[in-house]
Amino acid sequence: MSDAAVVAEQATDHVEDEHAGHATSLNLSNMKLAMWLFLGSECLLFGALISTYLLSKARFLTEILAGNPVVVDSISNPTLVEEMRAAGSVEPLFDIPFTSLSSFILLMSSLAMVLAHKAISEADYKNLRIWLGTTALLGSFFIAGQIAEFTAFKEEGLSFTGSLLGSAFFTLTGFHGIHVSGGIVMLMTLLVLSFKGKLNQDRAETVELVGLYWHFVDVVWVLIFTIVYLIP
Amino acid sequence: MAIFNEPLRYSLPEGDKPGVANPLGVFSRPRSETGLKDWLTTVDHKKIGIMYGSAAVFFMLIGGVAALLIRIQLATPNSNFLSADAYNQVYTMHGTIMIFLVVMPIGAAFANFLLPLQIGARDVAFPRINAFSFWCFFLGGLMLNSSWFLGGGADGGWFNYAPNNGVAYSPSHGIDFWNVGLLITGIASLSGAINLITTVLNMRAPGMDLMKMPIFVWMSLVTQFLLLFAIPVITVAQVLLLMDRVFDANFFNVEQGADPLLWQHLFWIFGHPEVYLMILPAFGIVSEVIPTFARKPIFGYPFMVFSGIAIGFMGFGVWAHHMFVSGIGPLSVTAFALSTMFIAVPTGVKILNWVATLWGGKLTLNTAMLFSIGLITQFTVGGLSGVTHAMAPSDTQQTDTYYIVAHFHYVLFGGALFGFMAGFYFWWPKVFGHMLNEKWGKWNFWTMVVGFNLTFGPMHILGLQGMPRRMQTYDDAMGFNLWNFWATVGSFILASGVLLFITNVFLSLYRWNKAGKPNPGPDPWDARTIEWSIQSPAPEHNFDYDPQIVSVDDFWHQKYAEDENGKLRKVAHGADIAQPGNGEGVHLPAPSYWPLLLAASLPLIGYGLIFSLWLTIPGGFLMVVSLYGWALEPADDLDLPHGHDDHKSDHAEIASTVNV
Amino acid sequence: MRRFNVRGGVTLLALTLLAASCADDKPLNTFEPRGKKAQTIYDSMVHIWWIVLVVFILVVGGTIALTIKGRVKPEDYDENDLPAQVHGHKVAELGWTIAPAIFLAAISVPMVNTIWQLEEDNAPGELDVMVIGNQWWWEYRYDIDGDGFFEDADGDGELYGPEGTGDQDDKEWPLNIALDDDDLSVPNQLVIPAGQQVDLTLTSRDVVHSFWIPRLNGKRDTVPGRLTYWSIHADEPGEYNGWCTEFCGLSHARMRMSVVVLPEAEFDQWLAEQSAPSEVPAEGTDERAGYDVFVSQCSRCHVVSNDDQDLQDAYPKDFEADLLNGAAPNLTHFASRSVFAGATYSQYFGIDPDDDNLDTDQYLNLSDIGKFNEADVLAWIKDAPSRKAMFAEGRRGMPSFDTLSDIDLDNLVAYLATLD
Amino acid sequence: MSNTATPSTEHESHDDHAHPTETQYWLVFLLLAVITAFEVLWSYLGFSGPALVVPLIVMMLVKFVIVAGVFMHLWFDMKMLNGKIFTMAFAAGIVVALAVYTTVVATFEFNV
Repeated sequence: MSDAAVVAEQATDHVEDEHAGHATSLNLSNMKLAMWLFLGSECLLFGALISTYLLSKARFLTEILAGNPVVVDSISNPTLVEEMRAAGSVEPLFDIPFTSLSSFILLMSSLAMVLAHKAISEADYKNLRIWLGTTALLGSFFIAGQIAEFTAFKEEGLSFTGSLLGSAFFTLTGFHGIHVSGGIVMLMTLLVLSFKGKLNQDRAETVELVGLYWHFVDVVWVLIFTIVYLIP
Repeated sequence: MAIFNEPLRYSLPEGDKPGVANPLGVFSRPRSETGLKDWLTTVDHKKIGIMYGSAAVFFMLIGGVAALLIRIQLATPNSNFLSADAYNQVYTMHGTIMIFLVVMPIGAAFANFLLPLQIGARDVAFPRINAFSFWCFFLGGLMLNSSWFLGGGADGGWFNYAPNNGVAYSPSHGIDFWNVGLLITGIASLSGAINLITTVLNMRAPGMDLMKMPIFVWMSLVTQFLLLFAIPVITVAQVLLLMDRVFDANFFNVEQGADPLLWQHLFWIFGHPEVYLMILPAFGIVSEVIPTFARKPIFGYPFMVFSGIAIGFMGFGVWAHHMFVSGIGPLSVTAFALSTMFIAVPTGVKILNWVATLWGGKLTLNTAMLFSIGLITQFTVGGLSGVTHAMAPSDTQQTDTYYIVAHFHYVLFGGALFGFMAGFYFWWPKVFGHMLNEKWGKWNFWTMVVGFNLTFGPMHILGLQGMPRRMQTYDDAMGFNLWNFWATVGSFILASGVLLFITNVFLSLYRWNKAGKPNPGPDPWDARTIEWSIQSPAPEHNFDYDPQIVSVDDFWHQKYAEDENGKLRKVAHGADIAQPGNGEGVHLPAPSYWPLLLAASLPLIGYGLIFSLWLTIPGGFLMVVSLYGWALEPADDLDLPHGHDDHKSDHAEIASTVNV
Repeated sequence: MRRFNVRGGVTLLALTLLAASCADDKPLNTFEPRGKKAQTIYDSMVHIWWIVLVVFILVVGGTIALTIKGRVKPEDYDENDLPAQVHGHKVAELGWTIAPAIFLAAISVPMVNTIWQLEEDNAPGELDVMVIGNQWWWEYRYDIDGDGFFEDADGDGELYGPEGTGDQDDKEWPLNIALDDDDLSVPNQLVIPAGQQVDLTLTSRDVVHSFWIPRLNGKRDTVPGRLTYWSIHADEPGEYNGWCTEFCGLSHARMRMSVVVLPEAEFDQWLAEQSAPSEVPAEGTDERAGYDVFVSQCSRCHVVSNDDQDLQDAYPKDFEADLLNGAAPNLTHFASRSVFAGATYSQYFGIDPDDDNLDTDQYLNLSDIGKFNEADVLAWIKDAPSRKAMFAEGRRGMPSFDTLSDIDLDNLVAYLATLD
Repeated sequence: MSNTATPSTEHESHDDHAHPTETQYWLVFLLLAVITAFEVLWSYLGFSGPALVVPLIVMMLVKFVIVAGVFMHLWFDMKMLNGKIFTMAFAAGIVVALAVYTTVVATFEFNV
C-alpha cells in the first residue's frame, strides 16, 4: 500500500520533485532518495518471502520423501510425486523453458523502460510513448504467463491451500506479480498523462522513478528465477 | 535549502491551471485554518506531531486500564476477577497497544514535531505522506481496538507464536484484528520512515553537517532506519499468518510439515530492532534535556552518535536471544548469546556519557531533568538485568518469567516512557506556547517513580522465584502472594502518576488562559538547539529564513561567547536573537483530503478480509480513487491565504549575509 | 483524619520483607537448585549477579550522588558563571567502550562452556523419557521394552529415538501417536529415579509449550513438528513442581507440572507396577458399574489398559489424525498419581507437596496415606470446563458430563479410585 | 557521508552525468539475455551440487549488478556528488537482508 502511495506521489506529483530538483542538503532529489530507501526496504520484504519459500520447500520435500500421506495426497498427480521422489527435488514441478521465456520478456521490458526514460530526457515524446507502451505490454505478457503457469500448477495439484510448498510458492510469486501489476498501472497512467500532454521533459524524473521501481521488480525476478526455478 | 533560498514557489506543469479547486470534481480543496476540518486535512508536521502524541496518549489510557485489570487479577491467588479467556485478551492487547500504539507513536510524535525544527526545515520532505502515515496509524489503531466490541481481542500474546495463532487454536477474530490492524500501522511506520529519513538527509539547513545535527535527530534517524528494515519482516510474517487464517494456506500448518520456528524467527527479526527503535528516541530526548539543564555540552558527541548507530546496526543481529529455549541448537545459541552480550557495550557508553555530562554541571532539577535522570537510573537497572539473561544458561531459568517482565518494563517504561515524559515537559512550551506546571510536574515525577519501582521491582523477585509470565492465575502454595500484592499497589500509584500528568496538562492550560495567555518566549530554558530560536509556539511556517548552522548546539553558541579573559559570558538573550515569526511571503503546502481518505480505505479492506470479502470492494474503490485523487491534486494551492509573494530580493539578501 | 503512622508502616514493611525472605514455600524458586543441571546454571549465573550489583551501585549511586552534588536552584543560577564546558574526553570514552567489551568477553568464555556442557549432557543415558506437550497437560513416555525407541510413532515403520538414534530424518511429527502395548504412557506426573540423569526427547502435539522444572534444570520448548532434547537430574527424592512456560492458549495457567523423584529401587518397582495392566472390577460391584460408564462415555478419548476385549474394541488405539481430537491422558494407573487435570488439582488429601522430607514410599501406595479426593474428581468429571477453561465444544479439552446421573458419576469415581 | 549544504540557488541538474547511449542499452540487454540463456543451459547440463549451484548464483549476481548498475543508473549516480547515497540506501537493505536471512536459514540447518 505504502509503495502505491509513494508511487502515486511520484507519478504525477510535481511539488516535491520540483523543489527537490533544486538544491537540497545532498543536492539529490527527495523523491529519488525516497524511492531508493523504499527499494532498500523491499529487499527485506522479498528476502523474507524467499527464505520462507526455501524453508517450506525443504520441509515439503522431506515430507514427500518420507511419504507423509497428508502431503503426498495434496499433489493430485501421482506421477509427479514419483518424479519428485526419484529426483529428490521439486524440480519436476516446473516448466523451465516456459519460465525462461517469461524471464526473457521481463528483461526485455526493462530495456524498454530504460529507453522510455532516455526518450523523455531527450524530449522525444513519440518514442517515450512507444517505449512506455512496450514496457506495459511486456509486463502484461509476463503476468499472463504467470496466470497460465498458476493454472497449470493448480491442475497438477499444487494448490495454494493444498500444501506448504503451494502456499509458499504462490505467495512469493504472487507478491512479485502484484508488484508487476502495480508497475503496469503506473506505466499506463504515465502513458495517459503523456497523451494528454502533461508528461514533459521537466518531469523526466517521474519516468525515472517508475523505471527504478520497474527495474527493481525485474531484479527480484532475476533472483526468483534462479533460486526458485533453476536451483533444485 | 531550496525551500528558503528559492522563492517559495511550487511551479505547476503546463496544462494544470493554478489552484485547481476540485481536481476530480469530488471535493473542493480544504480551506479551513481552524477547527476539525483543519486537523483532518492538515499536512503541517507540527499538527501531525500533536495528533500522533494525543492519539498515543488516548491509546495509553486503554492500555493502562488493561494493565490495571491484569494487576487486579493477579493481586491475589486463584482470583476469578478475569476469566482465562478475558485475561489472555487483556494481556495480549496491553502489550500490543503499549508497543505499537503508544511507545512507537510517541517516538513518531517527537520525531515529526522536532526533526524539521531541529534541522531548520519548513516541513518534512513529503507533507502529504506524513499525514497519510498518521491516519494509517490512527485508523489501524482504532481498528485493532474495535476488536473489543466485535468478538473479543487477540489472545495469543503480542508475539503471537505459531501455531497457537492459527484458527484451530484461536477461533475468534481477535488475532485477525491484531494482524490487519498492525499491517496498517506498519504501512504508517514504513512510509513515515522513508519520509523522515529523506527529510533528515536532504533538508538540513545550510551548514548543518551530519555531525552537527542534534543527538535527537541522530537517534531518530537511526530509529527510522530500523523501521525501514524491520517493518517489512513483520509485514511478511503477518501476511503469512493472514494467508493461513483467512485464505487457508499452510505456512504454519504442522500437519503439512511446516516449522513453527519460522514465525519466531520472522517475528523476532522485527521484534528486536523494534525494542531499540522504541528506546532510541527517548535516548535522543534525554541527550537534549540533560545538557540544557546541566549547562554543559553533551559529553562525547561523536561517541553518542556512533553508539546509537552501533545499537541500530547490532539490533539486527541479536533476535534469536528470544529463542534460547526454542531448541535452535547450541551453535546458534552461542552466536546469539555473544552478540547480545556485546550490544551492552554501546548502550553502556551512552549511559556513562550522560553521567559524565552531569559531572561538574550546574544542574537545574526541574521536571524534565528529573525524568531524564529517572531514565538513566531505571534504564541502567533494565540494562543490567538484560546482561544477566544474555547469559544463555541463566536465560533458560529466566525467560518467560516475571523477571523478563520486570526487565523490559524497566527498559520501556522506566526508560522510554520516562524519556518521553521528560520530552513533554521540555518541549511543551514550544508546542503549545505555555509551560506545564512545575509543582504538579514534580508530584507527577515522584508518584511515577515510586509507583513504577513498586510495580516492577518486585517482579524481579517473582520471576526468580519462578513465576512464569502470561499466567491468568497462580496457586496459593506457590509463594507468589506477597509481591504480587505489592506490585498491584504499585500499579495504582503509577496510574495516579499518569493521571497527575493529564491533570497537569489541563490545569496548566486553564491557569495559562486565566493569566491572560502570557508568552513563555522563544527560549524559556536557555536551551541549545535551533528549535528554540523561533517563537513559541512554533509558527506555522517554522522559520522566517534559513538558520545558518556553524556548530553543534548552534543556538547556544549564538548566545554565549568568551570575553577577553576567556570566560564564557552570555552575549545575547534567546528572545532577542530569535526569529520574529514573520511568515510574510511564505507559502506552505496546502492541506488535502486524500491522505485521510487513502488511509481510511485500508481499514475498510481490513474489515473486508475479516468479515466478508465483498467489503473489500468499496474499500478497494476508495483506495483507487484516493490514489488518483492524490496524484492528480497539485500539492500546492495558490489561492490559499498567506498569498504568494515573490520575495526573491529578500532571500538573496539573506543568502548574501551567510557565512558558510 | 487519622495521621498515617510512618513508623508503623515501616515496621510493617520490614516484617513482610523478612517473612518473604525467610519462608521456604516457593516450589518453583530458581535460586534453590536440587540437581546437577540446575546447579550448573545456578553457579554460572550467581557470580554475574555480584558483578551486576557492583555496576548497579556504581552507576545508579553515582548518578544520584552527582545529581545531588551538582544541583543549583533555578533562582541561584548565574548565566555568566557556567560550569566548565567539557566536550568529552577521548581516553575516558574509549576506556568505557573497550573495558566493558573486554569484561564481557571474559564472562562469555565460561558462558559458552556452560551452554555446550548443558547441551552435551543431553546425550542418551540410562533412562530416556519422551515428553509430549498437549493443551493443557503433559504426557511422559517411558521406553519399557528397552529397544531404545519410543515406538513406531507414526506407523510408517520408522522409529523415533532419543538423540543420536533412530531415523533422525523422519522428522515430520505425526499427530496420531500410536500407543504401544510394550511402552508406558504416563500423564501429568513424571516419575524419575534420584541421582540419575534422565534424558528427555521433547515434542508437542498441538502448540508450542515449554518444559520447566526450575529446581532440576532450565526450560526447553516443546515444538510441534520438531524434536528437542533436554535432560533433568535430581539429587534427592521428593516432589518438584514446574509450569508450562510458553504461552499455549486458553488454559496456559493451568498447565502445571509435577515430577516425583524416587530412590532407584522404588523407581524400578514403580515402573513394574505401571507397566502392568489394570484389573476389571468384579461383576455386580459399584466399581463395575462405574467401569461400564467408563467404557461407554470415557473410552473415546481416555485409554485404560486391561485384558477386557470389550474395552479394547470400544476405542481405537490409533487416534484419528484430527488436530482437535488429540489424545486424552492415559488413565490406566490414574489413582497412583498425586495430581490430575494438568497437575492443577490434588488427587489425595493429606499430602503436603512442598514437604521436601516427604517419605517417598507414599508415592507407591498413595491410597495408604491419603484419602482419595473424591469431591474434586467428581466435580471435575461433572463440569471440567468450569474448573479449567477449555474448548470442549471444539473437541479440545474435557467436556462436561453433567448429563450423567449422580449414581453413574459416583460409580465412575469409585472405579477410578481402584486404578492404582 | 559527506555533506555539502551549499545554499545553491542554481538549478543543479542531476542529469549532468553521461548516460549510456541507446546502442549501449541494447548491448547490455543482449548480454543479460545471453547470461539468462546460459543459466538455463547450465541447469540442463546435469550438474549437481556446488557445480550446479555456484555458477548459477554467480550468473544471478552478475545479472543483478548489471541491471542495478546500468538500468537503474547506479554506476552513473555513483559518479555524481553524493550520488552514492542511493547506492548506500539500497545496499544497506541488501546487506541487512542477506545477513539476516542467511542466518535464519543457517539456524534451521545447524539446529543440533
